[in-house]
Formats: sequence, structure tokens, C-alpha cells
Amino acid sequence: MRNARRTPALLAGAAIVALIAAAALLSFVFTPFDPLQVNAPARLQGPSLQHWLGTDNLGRDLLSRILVGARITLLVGVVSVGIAVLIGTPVGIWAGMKRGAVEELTMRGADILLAFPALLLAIMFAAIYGASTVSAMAAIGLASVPGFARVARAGTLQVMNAEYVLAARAAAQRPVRIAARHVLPNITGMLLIQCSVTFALAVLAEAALSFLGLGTPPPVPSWGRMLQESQQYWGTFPAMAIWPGLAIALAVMGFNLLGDGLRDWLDPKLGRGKA
Amino acid sequence: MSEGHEFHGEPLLRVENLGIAAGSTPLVSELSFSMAAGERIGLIGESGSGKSLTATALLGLLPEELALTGSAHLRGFAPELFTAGDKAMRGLRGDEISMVFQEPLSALNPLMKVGAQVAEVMLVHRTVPTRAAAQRRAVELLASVKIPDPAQAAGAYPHQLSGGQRQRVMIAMALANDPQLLLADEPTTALDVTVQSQVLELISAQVRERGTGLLFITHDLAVVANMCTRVLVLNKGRLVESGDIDTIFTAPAHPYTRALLAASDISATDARGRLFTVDTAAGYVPPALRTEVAKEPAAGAPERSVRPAGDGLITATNLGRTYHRARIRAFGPRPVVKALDGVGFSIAAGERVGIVGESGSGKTTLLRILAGLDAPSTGSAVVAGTEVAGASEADLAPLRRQLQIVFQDPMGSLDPRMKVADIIAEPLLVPGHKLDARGREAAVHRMLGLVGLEPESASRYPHQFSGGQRQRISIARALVNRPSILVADEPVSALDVSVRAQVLNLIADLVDEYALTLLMVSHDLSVVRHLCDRVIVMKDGRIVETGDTEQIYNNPAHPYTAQLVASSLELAEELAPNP
Amino acid sequence: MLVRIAGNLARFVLSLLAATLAVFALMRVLPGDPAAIAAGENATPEVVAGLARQFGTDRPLPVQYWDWFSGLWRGDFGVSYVTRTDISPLVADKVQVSLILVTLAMALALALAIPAGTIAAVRHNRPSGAVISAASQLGIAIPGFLLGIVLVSFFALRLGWLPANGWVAPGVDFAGFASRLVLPVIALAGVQSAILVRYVRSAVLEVMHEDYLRTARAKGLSPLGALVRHGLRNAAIPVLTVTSVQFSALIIGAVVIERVFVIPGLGSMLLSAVANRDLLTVQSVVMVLVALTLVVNLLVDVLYTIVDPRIRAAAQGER
Amino acid sequence: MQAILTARRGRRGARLAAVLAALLMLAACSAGSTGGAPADKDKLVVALTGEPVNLDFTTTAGAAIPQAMMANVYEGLVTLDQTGAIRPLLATQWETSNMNKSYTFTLVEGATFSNGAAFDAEDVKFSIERVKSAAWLNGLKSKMDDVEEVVVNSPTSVTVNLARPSQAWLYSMTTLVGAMFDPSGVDDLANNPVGTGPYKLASWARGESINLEARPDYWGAAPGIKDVSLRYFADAIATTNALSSGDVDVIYNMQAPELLSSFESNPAYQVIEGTSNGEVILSMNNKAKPFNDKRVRQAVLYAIDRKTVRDTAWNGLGTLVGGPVPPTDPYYEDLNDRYPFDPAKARALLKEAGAQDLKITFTVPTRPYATAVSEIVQSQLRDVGIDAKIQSAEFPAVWLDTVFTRHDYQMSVILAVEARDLLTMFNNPNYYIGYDNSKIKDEAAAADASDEATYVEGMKNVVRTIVEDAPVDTLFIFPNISVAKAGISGLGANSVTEALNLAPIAWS
Repeated sequence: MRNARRTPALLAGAAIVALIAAAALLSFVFTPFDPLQVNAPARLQGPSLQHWLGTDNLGRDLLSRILVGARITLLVGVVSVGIAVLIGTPVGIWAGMKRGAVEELTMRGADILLAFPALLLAIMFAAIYGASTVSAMAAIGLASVPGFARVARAGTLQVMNAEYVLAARAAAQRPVRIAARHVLPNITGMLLIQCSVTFALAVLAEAALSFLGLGTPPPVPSWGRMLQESQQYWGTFPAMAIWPGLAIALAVMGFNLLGDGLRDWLDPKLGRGKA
Repeated sequence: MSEGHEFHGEPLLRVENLGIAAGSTPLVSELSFSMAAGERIGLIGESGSGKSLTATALLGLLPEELALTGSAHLRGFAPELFTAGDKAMRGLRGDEISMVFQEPLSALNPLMKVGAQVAEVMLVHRTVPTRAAAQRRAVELLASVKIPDPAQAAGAYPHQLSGGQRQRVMIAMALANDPQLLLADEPTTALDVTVQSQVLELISAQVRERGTGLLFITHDLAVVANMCTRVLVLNKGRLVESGDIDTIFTAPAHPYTRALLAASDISATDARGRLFTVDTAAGYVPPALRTEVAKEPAAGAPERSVRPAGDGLITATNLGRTYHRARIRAFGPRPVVKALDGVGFSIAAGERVGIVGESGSGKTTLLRILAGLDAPSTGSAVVAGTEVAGASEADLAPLRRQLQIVFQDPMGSLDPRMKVADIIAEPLLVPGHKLDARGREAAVHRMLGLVGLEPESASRYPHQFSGGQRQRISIARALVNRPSILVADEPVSALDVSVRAQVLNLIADLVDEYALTLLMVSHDLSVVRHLCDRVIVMKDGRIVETGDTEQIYNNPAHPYTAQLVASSLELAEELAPNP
Repeated sequence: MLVRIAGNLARFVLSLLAATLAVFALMRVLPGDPAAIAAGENATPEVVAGLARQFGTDRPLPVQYWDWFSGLWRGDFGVSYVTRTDISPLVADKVQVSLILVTLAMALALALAIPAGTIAAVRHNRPSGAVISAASQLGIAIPGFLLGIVLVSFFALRLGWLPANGWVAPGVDFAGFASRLVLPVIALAGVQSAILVRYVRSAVLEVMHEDYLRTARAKGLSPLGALVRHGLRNAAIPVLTVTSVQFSALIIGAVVIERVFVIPGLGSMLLSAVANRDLLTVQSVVMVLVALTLVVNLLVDVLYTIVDPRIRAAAQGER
Repeated sequence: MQAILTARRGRRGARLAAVLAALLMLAACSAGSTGGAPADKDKLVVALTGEPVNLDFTTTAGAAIPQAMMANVYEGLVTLDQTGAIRPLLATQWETSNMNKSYTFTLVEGATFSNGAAFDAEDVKFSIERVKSAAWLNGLKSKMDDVEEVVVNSPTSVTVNLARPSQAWLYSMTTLVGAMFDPSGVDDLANNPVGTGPYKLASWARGESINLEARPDYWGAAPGIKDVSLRYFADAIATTNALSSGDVDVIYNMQAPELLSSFESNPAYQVIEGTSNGEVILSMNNKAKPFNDKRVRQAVLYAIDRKTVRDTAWNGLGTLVGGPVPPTDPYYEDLNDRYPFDPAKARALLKEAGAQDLKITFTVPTRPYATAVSEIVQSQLRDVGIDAKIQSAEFPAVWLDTVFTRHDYQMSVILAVEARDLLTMFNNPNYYIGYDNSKIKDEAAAADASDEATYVEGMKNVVRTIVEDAPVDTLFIFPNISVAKAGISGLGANSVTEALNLAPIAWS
């Protein structure tokens, strides 16, 4: 039987993701300080009892900003992954079920879209709509669509070739019903893995965009933005860079581990044991 | 247990108390046997009996996580095999002990020319002086395993050879260094019947010629009877019986052996015309002891009135189907495959027709087209009054009510994420079906009872069932809607022999009970012969011969049919006293 | 054979064509009239109209597209509205810079990832394998620009071993060229190799369970011998696929690294063109980046045929 | 075959690793020689941020082109010195007549353009008339609107007649509109500038650097350094990194004061802090709600602690002035006391205006100073009940389009770099600030038409009137920070013109 203990990656990943989610939720009801409150006299302070992680160049509490940053990170991830799932999955399933010209066209389209990586699209979107979290999310989401379309199509082809789908068709089940009852449940695992991996990529892409000044605008404390703002203080006050850097690395690692763990967990080859 | 064998001098292989365990679960226990030089021993058992593990252990290639106990000695090799280090074993592998695997396509490196793969085994053991010599010797070996144009074949990649040729390459590789012991693990299971007999013949001839000891692992009793002098019967990791072929197959001492024998012998039927199963094996008489010659299997079966082929219930005319294979590369075009070509026939209501052919003959494609699961590229097929060609899903609705299908893979044909009750009830959920939830539940329970499953099964998932039970679920799903046509695609080929008989009996019972028209695809001639009145023989997408079952078996008109019939090993024939 | 290559090229060209349409369409959604932006503050409508006429942006879109598209064929991207110079020679210049950076980074990433991934697979249940896997997990999680900044502050600013940024053409001063390349290449390759290690590891793990590896062992080859002689080339096929996907990621990742290291490549050109609303230049650079990605796909396509005889056969069989 | 292939793959990897290792060592060696003393006293590398898109300021707006071109490649008749006083350049002297309506310039002799052509009065006429023609597309061309005619008296004498008396016009002649061109040298100004300056363009590696070389035939004193490379960087950190590793010699107009600390304590470098004529302005849309109410604008001025803004955002560098005039302008006076930091008063004014719980959008251009300032301003406004939502606008393109051109904004912050731009900003109701100029229009015109002393007094009055109406909050005057290697002299501390004057710079 499937045993979560056999996949420590899953537990570790889930724990990290849960931690970030908890931080994000906590930030709605409580932060030690107002994350936007500038406090000039208290700028660039090291960790203290009052400011656990210290303060930034404008005297804002780093812990509070990290907590709120978790919210932005999750928001970017959830929305961009959501866009990718909502567009990519149906298209992929459709292509996999319809085959023929539909498949050829959609997959060609996906291939071409694949030539526009998230960062490139985001740069173009930032140019078009101005730098904002929304355009970053839209770009990352759109760029992740082909990934989902491909995974969904590959999974659908696999499922559609399975005899239980032939049996369902022989039982006169309509395509929509087959998609809902057979295809979707059976590719959910793959999609979850893809979600997890895409989430990690979204966090990284948002950080890179913020670094280029094309991501979340100030004063919203996204981790990428915080990292970008810390640049001038690398020599004098590294704490400003360390915390957001750690947060990003932790988040990416968490989602990657979650994806790996899910893959191991769902992989029948490993689940079956060695007997 | 007496060995019943006199060894002249030291045995080639002596295995004592072999035990293999995964953690605390024993997989093989207390297995002891010995083999004389040049002896051919069959190791038979069903899936999970531990027979492959035994061979792997002898080669020293068991996965690390399995625990190995006991001892094994090979003549001329001082260290005990199970405790010898990998370095010592490496000297033996491919040189003194070699192995032929079940699936030659995956056992050969796809990116390396076969000649080089054969040469490699000699280069590794330095049995040839140079690379060039190894290449030459490889070509000779390929010639000796009767591969046409061996020089050219040596320069081919595995995918460019046929399945039989690949297995010949494997055999050439295994015999390259004249090993003392050849382990053959189901070497013909993945092959077509016609090829199987040739490969068996080849192995047999080669080991006899070289005096190589053979440990032949198989689930197929007919094959063992054909190949071996002695047999070891494994059940759940334990040796239940061993002895000469004649003894074991005529007077099986152990009930399990007897059951296996009974279930394997598809030519033998009980009073009801049904096959023997584990439960009815007591009444089974091994063929060698049977007084009448085993050529009248249908004799015991109830008389079936073959209706005259009036207006066909299923009529196919000039069916053709070409496929585009999936694109392999981003910018490459898609390869084209012709699966069916000009196929036409007619089947009357109530007939039981078998479609026989080897892999790639188009039989499964044909079946799927008739079931409305695939569209023909050309031609027409009218099934129960519905034209399948060019039909939309809505057009097919009447067909769907009339025709149901049972698939080969008992795991793959059941959605792993659905409960058995939902799986069986699925055909009842079509639009227009008036049954409510309670009605569906009742139908599911009725079907479960009919296929011999507990009512509690309804709330379980497919993976909680054995292969035979899953196939019963498939059958239940197929019949819940009371169709008039049942289409079965290799319904028993993935099942163990003991289960196979049960499922075949079940199908036979239900076909009778529901007065079904049966269309069954199989590569196994004996299965078709047991169930069907009429046979359609296919090859390369075309029909080569069609006719009454017995007539085809006894007087095949087409040479291919003749070859097919001649190649298929039937236990009864193998055990029948040689003429 | 020729027919096949022609077919491949035709499909490649079609993809490229669709990409030109996509790029053009996307770019024309940009707000702000290029002429108005070029005219700057306090410009009169007459001035703006004059510029628009000069740029050709007052013509209908299909005409503009055709103009741009027909230029592309000749390798002519046109004259930038903003810089008033030919874009093509500039792009040609910057492409070289970016390709040097990306190719070296990919080579280094593969040189690191192939052995490391293989070791991680072979020793997947030993500490050394776990250490490599953990290191790769960590490597993936670090944004490339962060790694770049860390490298600069340590090797360039703290130790003073290497220049912090900049670019010198190899022909002018090779030592200067090489020394300025080290840190950006490592920054790009570091993250990339961490990603590739995972794929190499899983590809090798996969082939380790293949039957033909067992066959090789049954021939008397040592575990490592079997893996090297039979496994690695088979494992190379999925790694090749990933490499092609990662190559395009690398081309874009280079945008950020070029920014950190002040390297005058396509990325820097793109970012400054975006800031200056140099529409035609943005359009051209994006097109080049997309075309590069497609070209890499095409090359990998050809590589498959070389590595895998099965694909070669399928490709020849279709004639 | 198989073995060979795999072995080759392995070897290839090894070779690559070896090459990279070699590169690293080579790099380490070569890097050791950089830093410290300059190898060549004829060379100078100046780090700048913001590369010009082309070199033609007659058709392209923006500060980067004149920064590189003016004073170096192009010269005007007159120029400004470091204190902001007008000094002769191509004109040795000038006289005004007819109450500042007519200026007569006497030109230097022997000046040539870099294309070899001689500079004379015809060139002056050509250059000034060209500004008024359709060839100039830069918005600043309006500075020449007052010119009625240019009369060539002799090859070395030229008279410019204005439509109305103007003090400010001569000042304009020190800026880019006063640059002198040769009629045969204006074909490709974007790529091939031709001027009378001490330097000419040697090469331009786009995306990297503009390289200037000293002209041997320059009419004036030879510049201190022969080859100057203006190297462009994306951000301030890259410039300091480059300076630290010895790739550049000077960082001019540095945009990250936080990074100064490591150079201030290091004797190998000198940090030069001067002033500029750029005002960091918190601009409000005077024509749109809620800032069409003077009380709301005044409340903003009271709400913001400009000292804290400067100290936090710009590390305490920059000058607090209280009005939109830099100290280098003649009509400057300290107006810091007009709107002291007084949140209570701000709240009171807001209440009076009925504008409590105000929600506004704060459009911030993507520039380091703007980002830094905006976050503090936002925080301080929140303390008096103004909720400013920051929306960043890419600079220059998006900001120019939305704020400057379409006036689609409520509040913004921008560094106004144009010299003597008081009237540009406030004497035009259609300017993006939308200040109602009815109160200052006449006084400003009168001041411009009068003599020097009256001009200054009149303008001071204008400034006071403007500040009273609080159309904008002048947060601080932007400091001009330069960091240079210790051996460099002659770098102008103040940025009084748009030009970076390279000629006086030399290695000691």
C-alpha cells in the first residue's frame, strides 16, 4: 500500500508548504508590526527582541514583511498555476480525446507558446500593461499553459488507450462524462505534480521579475522585491537580503519536494514494492 | 522425496535449501534440487511462485533488498554461488551460466547493433583474441541460431529484427561462450505461436548439441512437456513435486500438480462440456491415460445448433484502417501504419466466432471497429443493424445497447479509481436508461452473483482483487445491460492457467444463458477451439481463411493456418505417446 | 532523406511564421504611440504626426506587419524609431555575446550534471547520492540572479580575483574576455546543472531498471561497466529532451544574468529597448529569442536521429 | 562503438572542465593587475547609468544625450560655470541693447568643427534658426520661440533680435538649444555628431560605451585626458562593483547613496558631493480632485517631513530648500519654514476641506529615488489619513504617457532636472501639474523683461506666490554624487548644466 513514510520528500515538502501557507494566513490577522510603517530612526537594525529579524532600510519590520510576503508568493503561485490549470488542462484533455487536427493544432500552438518562456512574456506584459503583480501572474500563468496542456494530453492519451475507457465508450458514455469520470480523476496525480513544479517556477519567476523591477511594485513586500531592495545593502547590512533569500529558497524547495514526493507517492512502480 | 535419478559423477548444479525473502515475507523457501550435466529441467509454476527469482538467484543478480539463504554449487567452480563475491560471479555469468529472458526487445540494448551485443559477451570474458574475431564469431553464432543473412543482421539494431529473431540473438548471446548451464526464463511467452515452436526447437537442439544443462522456467505445461526430461513444480515458493515428465504428467501425486494439469488441458472437458478447474480436477484424467484419442474435445460438449448463416447480425465489407503513429520528434512527420486491409465477413445471430491471428494481424483493430470504438478508414461494417463506418456517437447508441466488450488486461480495463459497483453499473448510466439508484444496485448484485463474486465486492476497488476476479468484474459489466453480442479481446491470455479455465467456463455458461452471439479474439488456438464454432484466421490485416472450427483445425486450407495449427503446442498432444 | 529534411524545415518554418504573427500582435498592443514617445515632453501634435510618418507607424497594421516580415527574410529588422539605426547589425552583435554566454553555461552545466547525476543515481541509497540530490534541490531553489550577486560580492569584491562585471570582446583582450565570463557562466550554469542533475539522475535510475542492463550483467559485466556501456547512451535521450527545453530557459535566464553582470547581450538590449519603448527593437529581439528556441528544438530533433536508431528508422520508413 | 561514444562523452566533459579551470586561473591572474594606479594617464572610464538611445538631442528628449554630448562634442556661445554664472564660450563677449531685446555676440576666431569646417557667424544663424525649424523635434525648442531674427554682422559678429525683452533667453543659450551646428554636419546627428567641442565621437558600442577622443585641432585649451569612455550601466550597484574591481575610474551622478560608505573610508577613492539643479518634486494634479483644493495640497506639505524623507531615502544627501528652486539659481531663497512638518495642522486642513480618509493613487516612476521616496511619503501620508496607493509606472515611457502627456494621475514624484525650469513648470496651466498661473503670469513676464536686479527680485516674488499655493512639494534638491579614484582632478562637483564636462578632468 501507499505509505507516506516511504516518501520523506512528500512530508518535508508538505510541511514547508504548510508553513508558508500558515505564515500567509497569520499575516492576515497578525503581524508584529505594520509591514508598511516606515520608521526612519529604527532603520537597518539587526535582530532584536522587538524586531525578531531586524528592520530594513526604511525601518520596517522584516519579520512582518516576510510574513506578508508569503501571501504575495502564494497569491502569485496560486493565480498563475490556476490560470495554467484552467486553460491548459481542458485544452490538453480536449486534444487528447479529439485527436486528429484538433490535437495537431493545439499541440503546435502549445509548442509555439513554449518558445515564450515566463520571463519573456512577463517582460513583454510589463512593457504593455506596466509592471504589476497582475501582469506578472498573467505572464507566468500563460507561459505555464503549454506545460499543463502537454501533461494533460499525455495523460489523456494514456487513459484513452486504457481499456476501461474503451469499456466506458462501449457502454455509450458521452465524451464529457468520460472526461469527468475517467480521464480527470486518473490524470489528477500528474496534474498535481505539475502544479507543484509550476508553483516553484512561479515563485522563482516572480523573484526574477521583481529583481528586474518588472514584478510586484513597492511598497508591497514581495520576497523578490525585498531581495531587490536589499541589493544596496549587501556589503553593509546583509540581513536584509538573507531573510527574503531564504524564504524564496525555502518556498521553491518546498514545492519541488512536494512535487517529487507526489511523484514517488503516485508512482505505481514504487508503490508496488519490490516483491 | 526420492530424486528418482542416478547421477553419474558430480552433478552440474546442486541447490540446497534455497530461500529468498523480502523482509519477513518468504518468496521461495526450502528449494533443493540438482541437475546432471546436459540435463533439461523444467521449473513450472504460476505467477508469484518464485520461479524467476530462483533463476535470478543462481545468476547472482537478485535485487539487493531481497535476502538469500541456502547454497548452490556449480561443477568446476569452487566457491559457493550465493556467497561468492560479485567479482567471482562476473567470471561465471555469460561464460559458465547464461540466461535467456522473456522479453527479447527490452532485454537487448536498443541503441547497439546486435552483432556488437553478441560480440561483447565474448570480449568481456576474453574468449576471443580480438574485436574483429569477436565480430566474426558473432556472425557465425547468428548463423547457428538460423537467422537469415547473419552478416547483415549483425549490423542491425534490435528494433529492425522480428521478435523471434531477437530471441534468437539472445540465445546466440547466451550460448556464445558454451556455458555449462543455460537458464531460460519464459523465453517464448512473448512470442507468437508459430515463432514459439521454432525457438523452442532451436533451444532444444542447441543445448542437446552442446551438452548444456537447461533450467527452463515456464508457466506453460505443454512447453515443458515439449522441452524437458524432468520437471519441478513450484507453488507459492515451495517445491510441491518433482520428477520425470512422464511420471508427473501421468500420475501427479500432489493435488496442486493435478489441478494445474487439469486446468491446462483445454482438450479435456467434464460431463457438462466445461473445462476442468481446480475444484473439479479430481475427475481429470491425464491424456496419456485416456483411452480415446484426445481429438474429440467437442464430444462431451452439449450439441450446439449452428444456425444457418442467414442475414448476418454482423456484416463487414472491405474494411480498412490506417493509423498515424504519434510524432516522435518536434518537427518530424507522423509514420503511417496499415492495420486492416480489405476485410469482409458475416456473422449470424447466435454464432460463436473466434478471430485468430498473431500480433500485428489486425484482429484487435477489427474488434474495436465492430464495437464502435474505432472508425474504419474504408469499407463498411453493419453490426446489429447499425452502420459503424462514419457513425457519430449518437448513431452508435443502438449498437452500444446491443454489444458489449470484455478486454484482455484485467487491471487496465477497470478504472483504478472507481468502486466495483460503479464500474459494473456504468453501462446503466447511459442517457435514456430508466433505472434508479436502487435498481442499479440490484442489478450490480445480481451480476456479482452471476459471475461468482461476493456481494461485498461492490464497495471495493479493483486493485483489491486477483486477476481472475477482475476479469469476472469485467464480464459482469459487459453483461449488466443484457446485450445480444459479446465481444471478447483475449479475455484469458493475461491469466494464470488455473484461473483461465474458470473464466472460460464462466463465459461459456453466460453465452449459453443469455443466448449471446460471441466474437472472441485470441492468439491461442486451443481457447478458440474450445469456445467457438467458427474461426476467422487473420494475418497482416487480412483474412486468410475462415470456416468451421474443427474443419480448420483438422484440414486447414491455407498454409499459414496449417503452420499456425502445427505450431501450437497442446498439452494433450505433447503428452500423447509418440507415434 | 532530403524529403524528410525538407518536411522538417517546412514545419519549422511554419512554427516560425506563427511566432512572427504572435510577436507582432503582442507588440502592437503596447500603449503609447511610438512617435509621441520619441517626440518627448511638450511636443506638438504636428511634431508627433511628422515622426509617425517618418516611422511608418501611421500605416495600417497589416502593411506594417508585411513590411517587418518581408524584412525578416532578408535578415533586416528595419531601422529603430528610437535609436535611428539599423537594428540588424546590433542584434547580430548581441546574439554572439548571448550565445557565447549561454553555450558555455550549458556546456558547463552538462559537464557538471552528467557525472553528478549518474553518481546520484548509482548511489541513490547511499549518503553520497543523497548529498548530490540535496545539493541539487538547494541549487534549484536559489534564484540565478541571487547566485550571481553572491558570486560577485565574494569573488570580485571580497577576494578581488575576478572583475565584477562588464564585457570585453575576445578579439580585443582575450584574458579580459575570459575573466569577465567566468562568474556569469558559473551563475548561469550553477542553477542549470542543479536542474539537469535531477533529470540525469532519474534517466539513469530509469535505465538501471531496464532489462538490457540486466542482460549486460548476465553477460558478466560489472554494474558500472554495464551502466557505462549500455545505460548512459540510453539515458542520454531523455536528457537531450530536457536539455533542449532548458536551453530556451537558459536563453531567457541569461537576460537576468546579463543585467547582474552588465553584459551587453540580447537580454540587456531587450530590457533597455523595453524601457525606451523601442518597439521595433523589442519586437526584433523577442523574435530572435523565440527563433533561437525553435532552432534549438530543430537541432535537438536532428540529434535524436543521430542518437537513437529507432527514430532514424521511423524517420526513413515514412518515405 | 558504444564504448567509444560514451568514453568520448566523458572526455569531452573533462576537457571542458579543464578549459574552464584554465579560464578561471587566467582570469585570476589578469584580475590581479587591475585596480590601484591607472595604467594609462591618457585614458579615463566614466561609469554612468542610463545610456542614450541615440545622440541626437534635436529630435530625442531625455537627459542622457546632452550629458554625454554638450560641452564635450557640442558647444554653445555661452556656458555656465560651477556657481551657475554665465560665462563666454564660443562667444568671447556679448552686449545687450534695446532693453534686453537684442543680443550681439562676438565670436572666437579659429574655432572649427570636428568635420574640419570653420565656425563663424553663419553657423550661429543656421543653428538658432534650425531650432525654430521643423528639423528640431525636441520639446525644449520652445525656448527659442522669442527669437525673431538672427543677423550676421560679420564672420565673427552676430546679432539676435528677440520679440520681447528676455533675461532668461541668454540662460537658455547655455543649454542644448544653444548648441552650435555646422550646416554640413547635421545629416546623421543620431550617430555622427559634429560639433566644435574638445572631443569627438570615436566609437559607440551600443549597450556598452560611448568612446570620445580629444580633438588635436580644438580651438581652446587641450582637454586633460585623450581618450574618455563613457560606460553605461543598468544600475548603481553595477557601477560601484565596476569601480571596486577597477574597470572604471569615475562614477558620475551616482544613484545609490547607500553604497558610498565603502568608498568614503577608502583612501584610494574620493567621494565628491555637489548639488544639481534637479528638484525631487512631489507633484499633485492641481486640476483634479482632491488636489484641486489648495487646502488639501497644503495639508500634504505639512504632513511630509522632508528631512526624514531625504535622510531615509537618500542617506541624508541633498539639500532641503522648501521651494522649487535650486540654490544655484539666482532667485533662490530658503523657504523651508513655510511648511514645517506638522501633522496636526495637516489633519486640520484636511478636515476643513472635508477630505478626511482620502484615498488617492500615487503614480511612481521606476527610478531608484522615486521608489525610495514614495514608500516614506506613503507612510507619512497615512499618518494624517491619506491612503495613497502606489502604482508604479515604467520610466520613461509609461510615466511620460500617463502622467506627463495625458495628465492621468493624482500624485506623482519626479526629479525635475531641467535647469531654471520654474516657469516651465508653473507658468503653463496646461503643464501636467496644472497650476493656475494667473497670479504669476504678468509678474514673471515683467521680471524677464527688466534688468538683472529687478529680475531676481521679481522672480523671488513669483516663487513665494507659487509656494503659498502649494502646487507641489519640493522634497529636496538632488545631490550630484561622484566617486572617483583618488588620482583624478577637475571633476565638477555640481551639476549646474545638463552636461558632464570632461575637458577639465585629468589624472594627477
